Amino acid sequence: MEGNVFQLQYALDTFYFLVCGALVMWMAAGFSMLEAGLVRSKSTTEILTKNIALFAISCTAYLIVGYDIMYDGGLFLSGIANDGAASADAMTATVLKEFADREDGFTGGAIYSNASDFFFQVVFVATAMSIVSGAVAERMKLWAFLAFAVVMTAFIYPMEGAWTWGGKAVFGMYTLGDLGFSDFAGSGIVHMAGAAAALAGVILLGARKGKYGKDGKINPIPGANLPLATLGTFILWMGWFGFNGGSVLKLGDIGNANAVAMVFLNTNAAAAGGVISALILSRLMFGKADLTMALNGALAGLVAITAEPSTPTPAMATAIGAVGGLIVVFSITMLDKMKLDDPVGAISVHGVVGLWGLLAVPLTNDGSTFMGQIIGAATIFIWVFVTSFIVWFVLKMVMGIRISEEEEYEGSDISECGMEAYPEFTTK
Amino acid sequence: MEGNVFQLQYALDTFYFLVCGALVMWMAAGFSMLEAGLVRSKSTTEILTKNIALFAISCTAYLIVGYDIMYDGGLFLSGIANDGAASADAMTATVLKEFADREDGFTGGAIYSNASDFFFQVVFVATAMSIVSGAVAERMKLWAFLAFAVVMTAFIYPMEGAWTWGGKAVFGMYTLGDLGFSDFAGSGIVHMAGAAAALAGVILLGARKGKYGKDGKINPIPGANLPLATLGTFILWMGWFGFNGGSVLKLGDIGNANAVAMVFLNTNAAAAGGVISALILSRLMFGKADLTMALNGALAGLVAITAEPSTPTPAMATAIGAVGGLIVVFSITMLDKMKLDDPVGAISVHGVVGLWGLLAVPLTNDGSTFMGQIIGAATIFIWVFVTSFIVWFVLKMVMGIRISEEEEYEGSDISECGMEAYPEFTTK
Amino acid sequence: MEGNVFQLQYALDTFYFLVCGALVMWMAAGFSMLEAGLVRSKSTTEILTKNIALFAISCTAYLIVGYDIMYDGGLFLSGIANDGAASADAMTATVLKEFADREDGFTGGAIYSNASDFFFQVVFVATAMSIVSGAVAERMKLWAFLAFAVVMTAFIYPMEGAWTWGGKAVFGMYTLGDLGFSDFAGSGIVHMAGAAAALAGVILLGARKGKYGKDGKINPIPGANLPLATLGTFILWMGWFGFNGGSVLKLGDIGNANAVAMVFLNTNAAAAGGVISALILSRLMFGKADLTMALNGALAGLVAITAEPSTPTPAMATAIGAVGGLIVVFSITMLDKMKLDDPVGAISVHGVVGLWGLLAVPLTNDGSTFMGQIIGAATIFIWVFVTSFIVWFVLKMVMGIRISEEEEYEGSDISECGMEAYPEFTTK
Amino acid sequence: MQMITAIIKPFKLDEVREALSEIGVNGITVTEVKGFGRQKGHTELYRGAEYVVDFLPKVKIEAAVASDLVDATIDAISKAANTGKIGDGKIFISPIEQAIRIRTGESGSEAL
Amino acid sequence: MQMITAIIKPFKLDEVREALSEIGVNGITVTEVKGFGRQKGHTELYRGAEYVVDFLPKVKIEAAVASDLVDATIDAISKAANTGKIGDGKIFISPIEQAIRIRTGESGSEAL
Amino acid sequence: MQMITAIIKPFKLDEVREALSEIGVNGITVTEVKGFGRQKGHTELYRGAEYVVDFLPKVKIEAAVASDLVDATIDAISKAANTGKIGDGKIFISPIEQAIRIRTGESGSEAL
Ligand SMILES: Nc1ncnc2c1ncn2[C@@H]1O[C@H](COP(=O)(O)OP(=O)(O)O)[C@@H](O)[C@H]1O
Ligand SMILES: Nc1ncnc2c1ncn2[C@@H]1O[C@H](COP(=O)(O)OP(=O)(O)O)[C@@H](O)[C@H]1O
Ligand SMILES: Nc1ncnc2c1ncn2[C@@H]1O[C@H](COP(=O)(O)OP(=O)(O)O)[C@@H](O)[C@H]1O
Repeated sequence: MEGNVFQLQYALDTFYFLVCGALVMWMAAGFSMLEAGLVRSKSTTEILTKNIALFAISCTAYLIVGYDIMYDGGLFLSGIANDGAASADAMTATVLKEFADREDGFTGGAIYSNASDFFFQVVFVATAMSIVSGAVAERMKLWAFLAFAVVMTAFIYPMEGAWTWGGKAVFGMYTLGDLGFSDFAGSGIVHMAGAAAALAGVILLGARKGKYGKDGKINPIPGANLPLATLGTFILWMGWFGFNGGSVLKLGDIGNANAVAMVFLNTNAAAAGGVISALILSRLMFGKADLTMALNGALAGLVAITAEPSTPTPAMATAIGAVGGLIVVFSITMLDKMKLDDPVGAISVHGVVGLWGLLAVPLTNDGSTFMGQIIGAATIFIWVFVTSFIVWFVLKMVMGIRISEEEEYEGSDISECGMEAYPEFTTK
Repeated sequence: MEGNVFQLQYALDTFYFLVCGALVMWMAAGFSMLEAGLVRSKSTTEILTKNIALFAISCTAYLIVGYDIMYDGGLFLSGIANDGAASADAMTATVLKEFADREDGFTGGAIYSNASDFFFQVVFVATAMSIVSGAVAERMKLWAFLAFAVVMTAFIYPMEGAWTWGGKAVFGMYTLGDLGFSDFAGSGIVHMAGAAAALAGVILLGARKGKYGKDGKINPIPGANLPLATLGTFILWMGWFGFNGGSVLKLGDIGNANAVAMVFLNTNAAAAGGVISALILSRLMFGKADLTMALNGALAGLVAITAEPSTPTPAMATAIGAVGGLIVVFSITMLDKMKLDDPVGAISVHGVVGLWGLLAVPLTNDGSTFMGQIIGAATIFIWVFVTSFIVWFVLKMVMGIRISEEEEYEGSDISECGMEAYPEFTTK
Repeated sequence: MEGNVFQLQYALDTFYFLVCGALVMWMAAGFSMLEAGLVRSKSTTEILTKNIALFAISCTAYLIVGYDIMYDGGLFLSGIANDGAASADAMTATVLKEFADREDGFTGGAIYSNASDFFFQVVFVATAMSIVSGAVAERMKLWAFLAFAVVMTAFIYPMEGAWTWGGKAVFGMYTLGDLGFSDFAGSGIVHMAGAAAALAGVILLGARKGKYGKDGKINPIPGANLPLATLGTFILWMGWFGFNGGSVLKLGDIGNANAVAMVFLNTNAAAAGGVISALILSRLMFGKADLTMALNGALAGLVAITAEPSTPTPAMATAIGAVGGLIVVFSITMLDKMKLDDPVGAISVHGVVGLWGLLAVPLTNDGSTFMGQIIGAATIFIWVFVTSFIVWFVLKMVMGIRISEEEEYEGSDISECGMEAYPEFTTK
Repeated sequence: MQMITAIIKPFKLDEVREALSEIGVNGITVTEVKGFGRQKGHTELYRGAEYVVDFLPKVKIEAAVASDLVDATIDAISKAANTGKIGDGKIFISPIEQAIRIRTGESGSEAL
Repeated sequence: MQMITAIIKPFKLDEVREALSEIGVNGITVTEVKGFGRQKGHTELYRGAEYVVDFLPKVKIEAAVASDLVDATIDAISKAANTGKIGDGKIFISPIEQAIRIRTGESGSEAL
Repeated sequence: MQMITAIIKPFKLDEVREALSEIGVNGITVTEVKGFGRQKGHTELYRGAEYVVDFLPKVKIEAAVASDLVDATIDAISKAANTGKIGDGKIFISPIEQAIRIRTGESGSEAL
């Protein structure tokens, strides 16, 4: 009888992971739509191709080797069936024994299916990689990008993931957790990491032709399809409930269930705060209600709260998100002044605001320290930026990372994919 | 041991609320896409901005004060963490005691996280507000609309919500529940309420320039993007499972689980009925299969069943939805004759059919009375219509609610947001 | 107390079905977007109308009679309320007795709400029917198609469903299950069946005007909106977690929860494999990264794993999906050579790869045999193809199934629905 | 025979077409064009950076008319398209040597 | 040198282009236009209200040709664009005083 | 008065417009057109089948100018639109008999 209660808890916690994982997987569609909406129509097929391909590559590379590097999950997930036991029955017996043997049987850490854990983890990798595609859009070669995706998801991300959520020491030198580093669902580990890789790419790649004129003039390159960009933002907002909500890691007792609920509430509140502040700020700064800033504001709110969505009060969560919304507007205009061309604002949303998210943790979470957060942020940023820079650089030497000027003018759709995204709608 | 069963039930019921809440949140994307698809391209950026902003405002205003008005949830949700207890452990103990003390411990009303309750409730507010944006599209000033959104979600909706789901007496005069008023998931409380606010706005605002010609001629203004409108409808259909399904309020025992399942089944059946009847009727009346009517038919079916999705048989649910589909076609053509310009059909779908939904409750639910439904409907409608009218009127005096004729001709996108939704696709 | 554990299991399993069912319902949106993206703009309104109407028809026809044919569920689902008991309490008592009486009370087959079962099953019917609409797009009459939908979902599909998942003998002759036929979630029963009906329609209908030139020249007819097609693919990918994940049929104990998790993992892995192989193959064969092939590759991977997502290792699942991705590229080019015009590739994705899925089952599942798979595949294909052919043929005689040449040139949107999908974006 | 080409504001198209019908000009060809002239474009905004959209949407109407209809045509367009505001547009008259109706092969003013 | 302007049905474009290539007209400029003439538009429907779309999609072809090619050009277009149904379109011939190839500065029929 | 019609590469539009402004041509009308000439189109691919897109996007500029400005206009366009690569486009000069400003009724070169 008690065993059955454990069985139910295992089942419920597994299901919770799967549902949250499916929501995070859905974020891949969100990034695709956001990016497809914010590029020009002539680069749309290519950005869509990048997005679906990077998701597939992330899933495969992390399955083969990434999960093993990060959590010792076995190459090719060997032994994941039946959580390593010989049969389903044997597994059930083992799991029940584990429950029974430990002191805090029911209220201890979640015991759930390894397969559901992998499923939840793998979609995070894809999220990190999706951040990159937007920033380098409209000018990077498709296959160079995909080659980078292999290295990023098989190696670069799993390494820093191992140091943080994996609990391993950084090159045997120091352990971030011990220093008071805390990143609940990955403002730094996932988002800032993706942005660091993107930044390295953008620096090596240069801006889109015509984006920056003489005398520091910025020529806007409007996105072709704002409804798509808005849809993408809503998809991401929804998926984020899985992203943060699943990161509580257990649902199946009162304390944890309530924690999951608080995370949902705060995640939503922060996104709302980000929209409002970004919209008002853009109205004040530019005189108009800039939709793209409101969308970035929503994402900024979400990134900001991701490092710690469980401890703030709802009002505090709204404020953390709102600050994120302000930062993102300033950051986007600043990067443009620095001629770092990021068509979708990924570096600002995920990188700059990701850092803000990390730094806001100690405000409400006693278990973390400012010093720990700074060292953690620096570790992640330096590792990802430097390794990414090297990989991009090698790719640049070997195969080139940028399409030719003429191809860029014609649009990467024709040169890379041979087909137009909207063949009937543009005279081009 | 028994405590653990209670813990699991609490966790399961909390999770059920969160999943349903996430589905309802997703409806915000549905409204955005539906509305963006049914307006002209030159008003698309602005309607998208309204939609994401109204969602953010709803979440924030309801968090600050609305939830307190409606359910005494505390200003700023104070004390929502740990359901008001000092710590997670204390909360667990309190909750377990509550379960143990009550007679019908396991099968009584759901005991679940307050945070999940707020999360579920807050997305309903946003739904009500989303209804308004579509009806006033293409001609209302952005900031006047957002100002209205604040009042609507902080005050107007929470007041009538308090009288209905909140169980409070209407200005201390009469209590709707006692009169046999029943509105399961909000055909009236949410949908008709939104439509009443929209109607007040539409009356004060007037029709879009050129919609109605001389001699009562109706000039159709086709929506720019029907795939988006269809996507929006599907999103709403999906989200409605959360809307109605979550309104059972408990999942965690056999009786309630089965009730939730019936609600899913009937919700789907009613939507299907609405599509079929609206499509056939539009074929008969107009000679062609009008897609926009089929889409409105689906939503009408959903609105119609929302007042009582648990008691009808599946065949009855299909019929209730099908009648909704018929009503909506007639209502849309009728409103056009009355020169009430509603670009997306929101007043018909949510208002007229919402009333039908309320009136259909006594057909299958003995606990409700026709009189109760009528008084309830009148109370909600009058309250929301009158207060909304006043607010719109004050806004009209203070800042104006309508953009200038020239701005309307150029499109609200340029005047309000400064940017086009599809800059490369229209020669404009 | 033990009863409460059973109650929770019932509730959890019911909820699991509902969540999975909602995800499968969501696939209807996926098919709509995929198809709307891959047809020309002048046929878009019509394909959207077909999609929402076929979903509504499927739900209604299966409710009235289909579920009864397939599972003896009662005409009009009579008696589905309270699982046939007089009241919720009586039902609870009956269910608890059933749990208590059986030997493997807690770990036996799932006991869950009949209503949730119907909800899960009904969305599968719609999936099968959705496959058809894409293949016959741009030239089939709307109302002929809808008439076919009624027969398909009320009769043709339920019959073969009864022989497979329903466990009934094929015309009293042989029982597929006894022959070692196994189709976990419907590579054959749902996907190949839909493709067989589509193939019959395509043969009788002929190709779109201008698709095939003289001397076997193939004139590509590019889809109008590739972001929509990509969105549709992502929606289908997400929905497939419900499709396959729900087909484990039980979640509520350790063994089954782990099985569900493996199914999620493998479903995702196979889709990823399909994308990668289709993209690389199309790059090698055509010289460019064909996005539409990558999208079809994802779906091919999903179809391929659907017949058995629980027994393969993750690496094996990736491989099964990858083979699906290769097959689909060859099949699409082959069908074009045979002048079978399938605008979205439905016959290849669901039919040819569906067969591959069935044949791959014995590789990892000892309970199935190659002979059983072949006999099963033949039974399904012959039944559906022949009956569909007859129905299409009768429709052709009675009302005609193809729009006139002139209507096709003008686009089916105007002739069938009277309205354009994108009135402002095309000069047409 | 002359070709009358008018550049007008888009929202005046229907009025102009009706005015032309009234005087017996039954065929016209319409093109969506972008105009640049005295009338100023508007400013748009995107992610904090402003830019001027110089070109304004205009509609070009071409009507081939027999010589005796030229003055009436100019008159009809001038009246119907006039709003009195800058940017109302222009009318250009140019010669045509020949016109042919493809369907019948008719030529000259028969073909119009 | 003359400018041959033809308004034709859109689906005839490829045939016309090929016919012109055959007689040695190797350069043309094509514009999507909307035509109004004897051929009637169609009715559309939106949410219960009907409206007539008066303008029909047409394609305008412009080819500058040397004087000796004018007749052949007219002939080729007339044949290729003819369906015998109303709305087949028109051909207009108008004078050009000069033509210049931007790349090389060549002028006259050299430039075509 | 003459009508100067130029077919140019789209990305040269801004430069040409500026060049014209400089010499005092303040009004132009621009149309998006598709060109067919010596410059070859490109190949696209869709689901395994290739097809050639023959027509290239071009921009047509029309400027009515007083006779004394004709040469300067041709010159300005020729220079600004030149890339030296095939497909740079053409300039055609044709007569206009009259020009009218709709707003004021002015005619002749006053109207430009
Ligand atoms: N010289 C010209 N050649 C060709 N088109 C012209 C010329 N001048 C003006 N246009 C067209 O006429 C339109 C209106 O001209 P504009 O100078 O803005 O106002 P107005 O017609 O009141 O003088 C312009 O947008 C342009 O399309
Ligand atoms: N007088 C005209 N001036 C300019 N274009 C014309 C004229 N008359 C007809 N057209 C163009 O030719 C097209 C075909 O003309 P229409 O009268 O419909 O048929 P037909 O060519 O058979 O006489 C019209 O749609 C319009 O674009
Ligand atoms: N005879 C012609 N009549 C009208 N337009 C022409 C003619 N020849 C060329 N064009 C236009 O000029 C453009 C450029 O011509 P093309 O022959 O490709 O190169 P180039 O200008 O270098 O000679 C074409 O795309 C077409 O739009």
